[in-house]
Amino acid sequence: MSAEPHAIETRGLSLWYGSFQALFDVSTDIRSGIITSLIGPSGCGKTTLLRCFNRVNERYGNVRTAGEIRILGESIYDPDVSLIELRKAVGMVFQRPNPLPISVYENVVFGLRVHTPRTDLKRSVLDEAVEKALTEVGLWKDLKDRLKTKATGLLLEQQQKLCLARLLPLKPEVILMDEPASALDVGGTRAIEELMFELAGKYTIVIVTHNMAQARRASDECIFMLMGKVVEHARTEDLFLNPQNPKTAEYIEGRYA
Amino acid sequence: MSSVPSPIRIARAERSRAAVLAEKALEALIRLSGVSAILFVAAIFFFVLKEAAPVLFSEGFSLGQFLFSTEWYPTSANNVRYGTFALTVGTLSVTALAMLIAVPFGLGAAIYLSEFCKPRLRETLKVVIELLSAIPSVVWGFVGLTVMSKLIVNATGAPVGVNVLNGGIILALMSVPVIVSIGEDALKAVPDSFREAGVALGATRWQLVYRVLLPAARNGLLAAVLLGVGRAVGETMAVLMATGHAVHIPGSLLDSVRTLTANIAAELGEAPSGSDHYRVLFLTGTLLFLITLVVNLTADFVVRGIRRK
Amino acid sequence: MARLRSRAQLRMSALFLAATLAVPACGGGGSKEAKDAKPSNTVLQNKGSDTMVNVAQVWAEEYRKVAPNVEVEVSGGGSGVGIAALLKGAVDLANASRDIKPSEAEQASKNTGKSPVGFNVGADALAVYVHKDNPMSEITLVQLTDLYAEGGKVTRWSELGITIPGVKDDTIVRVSRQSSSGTYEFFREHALGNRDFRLGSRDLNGSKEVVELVGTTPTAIGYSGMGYATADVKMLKVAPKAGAPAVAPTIAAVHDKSYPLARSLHVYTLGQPEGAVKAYIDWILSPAGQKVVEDAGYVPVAAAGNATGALATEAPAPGAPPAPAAPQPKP
Amino acid sequence: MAGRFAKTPHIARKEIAESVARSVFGLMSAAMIVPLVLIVGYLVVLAWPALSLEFLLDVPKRGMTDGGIWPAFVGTLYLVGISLLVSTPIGVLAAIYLNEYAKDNWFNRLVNLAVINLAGVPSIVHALFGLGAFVYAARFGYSILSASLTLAIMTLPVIIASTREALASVPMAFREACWNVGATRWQTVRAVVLPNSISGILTGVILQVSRAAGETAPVMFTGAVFFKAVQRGDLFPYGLGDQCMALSMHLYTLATQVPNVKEALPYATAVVLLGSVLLVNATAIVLRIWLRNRKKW
Amino acid sequence: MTESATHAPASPVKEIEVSDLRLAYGGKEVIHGISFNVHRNEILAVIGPAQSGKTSMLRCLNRTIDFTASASVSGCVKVGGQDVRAMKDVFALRRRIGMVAPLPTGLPLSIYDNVAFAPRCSGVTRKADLEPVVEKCLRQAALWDEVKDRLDSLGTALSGGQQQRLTIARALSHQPEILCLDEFSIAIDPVTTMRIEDVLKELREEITIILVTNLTQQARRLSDRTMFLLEGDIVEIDATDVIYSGESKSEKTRGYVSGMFG
Repeated sequence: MSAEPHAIETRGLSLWYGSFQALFDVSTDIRSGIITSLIGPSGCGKTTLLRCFNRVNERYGNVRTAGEIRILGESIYDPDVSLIELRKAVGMVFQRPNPLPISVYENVVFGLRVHTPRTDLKRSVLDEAVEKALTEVGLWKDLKDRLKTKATGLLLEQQQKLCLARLLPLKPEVILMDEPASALDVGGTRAIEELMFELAGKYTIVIVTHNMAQARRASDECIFMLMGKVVEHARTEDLFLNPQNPKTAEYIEGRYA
Repeated sequence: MSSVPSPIRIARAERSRAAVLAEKALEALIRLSGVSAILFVAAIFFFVLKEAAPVLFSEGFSLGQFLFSTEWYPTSANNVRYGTFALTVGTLSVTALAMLIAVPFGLGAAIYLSEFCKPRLRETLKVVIELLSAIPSVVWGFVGLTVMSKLIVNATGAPVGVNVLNGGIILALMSVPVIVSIGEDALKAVPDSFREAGVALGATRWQLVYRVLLPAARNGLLAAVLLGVGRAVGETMAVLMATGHAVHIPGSLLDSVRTLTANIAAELGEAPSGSDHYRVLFLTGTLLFLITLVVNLTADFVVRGIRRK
Repeated sequence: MARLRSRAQLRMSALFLAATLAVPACGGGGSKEAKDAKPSNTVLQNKGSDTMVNVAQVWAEEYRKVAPNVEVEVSGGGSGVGIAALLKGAVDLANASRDIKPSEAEQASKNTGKSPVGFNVGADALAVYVHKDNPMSEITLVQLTDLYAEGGKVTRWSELGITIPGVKDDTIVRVSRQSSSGTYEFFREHALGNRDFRLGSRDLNGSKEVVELVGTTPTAIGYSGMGYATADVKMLKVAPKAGAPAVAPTIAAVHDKSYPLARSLHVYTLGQPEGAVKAYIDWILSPAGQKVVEDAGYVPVAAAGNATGALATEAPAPGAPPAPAAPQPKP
Repeated sequence: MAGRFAKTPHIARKEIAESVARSVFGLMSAAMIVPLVLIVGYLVVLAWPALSLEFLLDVPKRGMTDGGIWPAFVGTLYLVGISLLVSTPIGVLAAIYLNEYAKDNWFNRLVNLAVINLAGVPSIVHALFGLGAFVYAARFGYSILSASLTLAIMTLPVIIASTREALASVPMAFREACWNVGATRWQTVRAVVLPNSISGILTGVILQVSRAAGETAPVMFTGAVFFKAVQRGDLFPYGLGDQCMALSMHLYTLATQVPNVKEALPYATAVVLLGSVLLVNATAIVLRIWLRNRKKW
Repeated sequence: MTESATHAPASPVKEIEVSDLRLAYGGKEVIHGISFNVHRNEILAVIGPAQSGKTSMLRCLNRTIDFTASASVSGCVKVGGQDVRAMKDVFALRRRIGMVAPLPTGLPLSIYDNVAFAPRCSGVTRKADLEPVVEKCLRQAALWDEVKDRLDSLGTALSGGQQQRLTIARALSHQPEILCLDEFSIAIDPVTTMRIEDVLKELREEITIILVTNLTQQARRLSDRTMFLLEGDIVEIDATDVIYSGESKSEKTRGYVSGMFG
């Protein structure tokens, strides 16, 4: 765990897709070691903001940003930042479970293979990493005999857990989750939420959700966004019970989705 | 039905009988056109086989000789022999060489287009590939006959520039666009979520390609290669003009060969209809039809393999 | 307000489709009208020998100037194909660089009740070509057989005592024609004594291709009509057998039949020609038509006939007047 | 100072591997531009002395050793036009069937396979088919009609494929919206699907033109002739039952049969053929881009 | 539906009767035999977390489920007393049920044509007949004032909120007896949502409305009765007041409504 009080800090962050501005002057601090949820109606920029933290949104050509993001005290837009190293430290779980079309085992060690020279990858190291990661997400018991099966054939819930498990061998500081439960049923949602509780403390977790109930249940702090701006950032209880901004109040009353 | 009086309700009109009937007729026409492809394929097979069939039962013709003899003397004055083995080998050698060149280039270009290239450049390259695939085969043949054969003679010192090498290069150029465009489709069909997952784990593009995309798109890429083979096997005018047209099992790349397709094209015009020679050419056509049928079915099967997953 | 976007769109697309479709449709329809406008247009179908196709083409081209309302469609394919098409009544005139076979004539009368009638329209010498740098100047039919025929043993120029300057590998590149052309059959019959060709020769599709390949390949040998000669090749003198004098393929040598690979060129019709067909043949046999033959590098029948009279009798043409006296065609 | 996210030597090596891969694949792609440019350039340079409007409009002269290509050019127009007339309606309707009507069952999978196979049948087999079916069995003889029909069947898959692609690009939501208000399949197709895929259909038609114009083998044995005497610039020299000259076959003829032809003539013929085909293709590409940019959703 | 079926407050007219409806996609059952009725002129809200089968259920009502090849349906759905699966003219059925999808879908036609599309499909072609319908429907959907001067412009060019109202106008254009809205507010702004909610309140006077929503508060604001659907089963169906009173029968319902899961 890092010593910094804030795992992520943004200062005056604006972002454009082509000529469309998706984020307006976002300045916010996300505390280390807790779960922070980003909520807001669709199109409010919460996913965009999340994708800035590991710069994965730059895959789409026409993205332009201004302002600053510091993760663990380092500005991630510095020219000497290697995206590969950044993404090693900032892992991401996506809306739809996206295990790679290779075996369960290879999925878990994919990150290791990518980040470590081949000579350092002894079989025993890999085996150990797989067991540790799968145990941590509670899949080891179910999957230890099926490590060679293709990961895309698992149940959705298992797939999503696997997507989380494959981040762990890289020892990330921050885990970003983009509506991780939206493709799952009620049971799967609950399982993922429980997993988040267990991982919180070891990792800084930022989760995007459109499900207010989930935000309320599963996060320590909430950031409410609207039209690309941060409207309110507060402890979850405070935000839901005592919203400072009338727009927040309207939203949590369910006036709009 | 409209028992509840309502302010917005107006009388419901019925569509006129004529309109309904016209629609029915049109739909029948659509269905007919839809199945026409089956009819055409069946008709092609039927007519080609129909012209070929009598020779199968004629005296002095043996299927074994047809398939496995290298002696092609369709008009001999005293001993007519119809052996297409050398022609088959000719087709295979030219196709194999073409694939040897076209597959790495085609797949490499497909990977570049789908994974490495900026959208603008991709559009441009796709236009180039489309134009390349639009060049008529007779123009390719002409290029083989004039340009390529001179180049080959100058470069290798071979006595004759129209040979396996020439045909192979021309065919490679002709089948590369097929391989690129279908290969690119196959790579594009790999869900973006896989790429996203890889990128988010810090993989470089190249790692992404060989660790994730190639395994995931394996079947589609195989289909691309197969369709490239189909194109090469079936090509006629280009090989007719570029391979030198010798009934001969090639010993080197610089030997001239004759392919099944070129043989038909060269001799069909001069084989009086109804003669055995004419029918044997149709039989060769049937053989070609079956070969490409198998190649295409395999390609389709391979592609559908991935879709099912 | 009720301007209907969907309708407008459909209409636009329909218009475009109609336009695309209408162009060729007009073409098809228009051609009929155009035909109607010049009602006397006659189409003659002429098919056959590849050797003669170029001559036949110039005939068609020139005859158009004489008789603008006669269109001649010329296609090649080979003597056999031309005759086969004639026997089915599919063409009006068949060109052949060989005589019609008795079996073919029989089939014609069986099919149509008419027997084919042949006209001798010229003569050709089948020349043996080598590269211009090849020191060889004459060849015997025996050597040709050793070279070309099945079982023949000669594969290198050195075996014939020839050294080609600047060539390391003197393997002979045999150039031939595809197996159903009249030229191929004539060569087989007259040069190889009806033995089959040895496989592995480059069997090219056109007489010109043969000469061009020989012209670019120092070690090549090939055969083709004498009309196809270019500056890059030379024609060998041919001796009927070893020791006999070799004769060059010249007009005179064709006339006196001293060149062993001379052949006459025929046009066949089904039954005695009438009307436009007759006029066309008359014109072919006239000096204007025969000049075409001469310009194409072949031997005109008039000269041949004058010289010996032999070639003209080869295919008796009852309806055809002797060439010099041919009546002028009526335009 | 090296930041927390600075490159490690391992990453640096990976990045080198990546740029090597990028360059190799890039070169492979570039390798495709080279032959296109070289071939077109080479042909144009050699053809240059003969290229003129007169070359296009004039008839072949002096045993085809001189003059122009008009009868062949106009013959190709005939063949392409008539084949288009046949294959467009069938192809478009077939695509509508496959994309809008066909349920996913064994029969329609068979239809799909048939389309794929039709596209894969070698052109020489199409030629055999045309000869057996149209010339002999249907008794159309060697004629423009036989050749065009052969071309039509041969190019049918081109139209079907691109029309299908165009139809499939119309979002499903539009169809569902129509079905939800009780429109029949055809009403849906007519009102929403067809108008919005017309660009793709046109592209397919244009591609069919270019494919048909370049084909040689199928017309060589069904309706194209070595030579036919035609007036210079005559737009309607042929009837349906006549044979005609075709540009592709004319090129083949000039390259292999005609002696002592002016050097530039076959090259110029190749350039006209290639030029028309590429021009038609380029039109399709431009049209596609233009229409895509003004798409309405 | 018979002429005698008049409004009887005591026993509401059953506009839709669903009994033992099962639906499977390629062998995987997603709706496990549900039965419920929809009363005439009520707003029935259907709530439940994602993947509960809400949308699939709607598609069974107007048989657009037929377009999904892998779907197999059993059980009985009656609309106006008629079994929908026995109906020959499925198009007429769809004209009786207006359907509004989650994402606004203006057809790529003019605004006018969007609304006139359905009447035209059923054979109304005269301008004099169409124009009043178009105007009426656009007014009902609270869109008329915004677009009356540009009926020629493209429906797809409108903003998301306007397109959603256009979709509602289109759904009303064939004078349906039933209107189904499937998470209509998912992609539109709060102001439009409120306007559409007002529209629905007015429409309730004339037609029956089924409102599928994942916003429990929206269901509470609008509906007469609420049905809670969870993983293909009906947990509870009751008057909205009861469901939200915190005294509903099922613990699951209470949990869901108060945001404990889903």
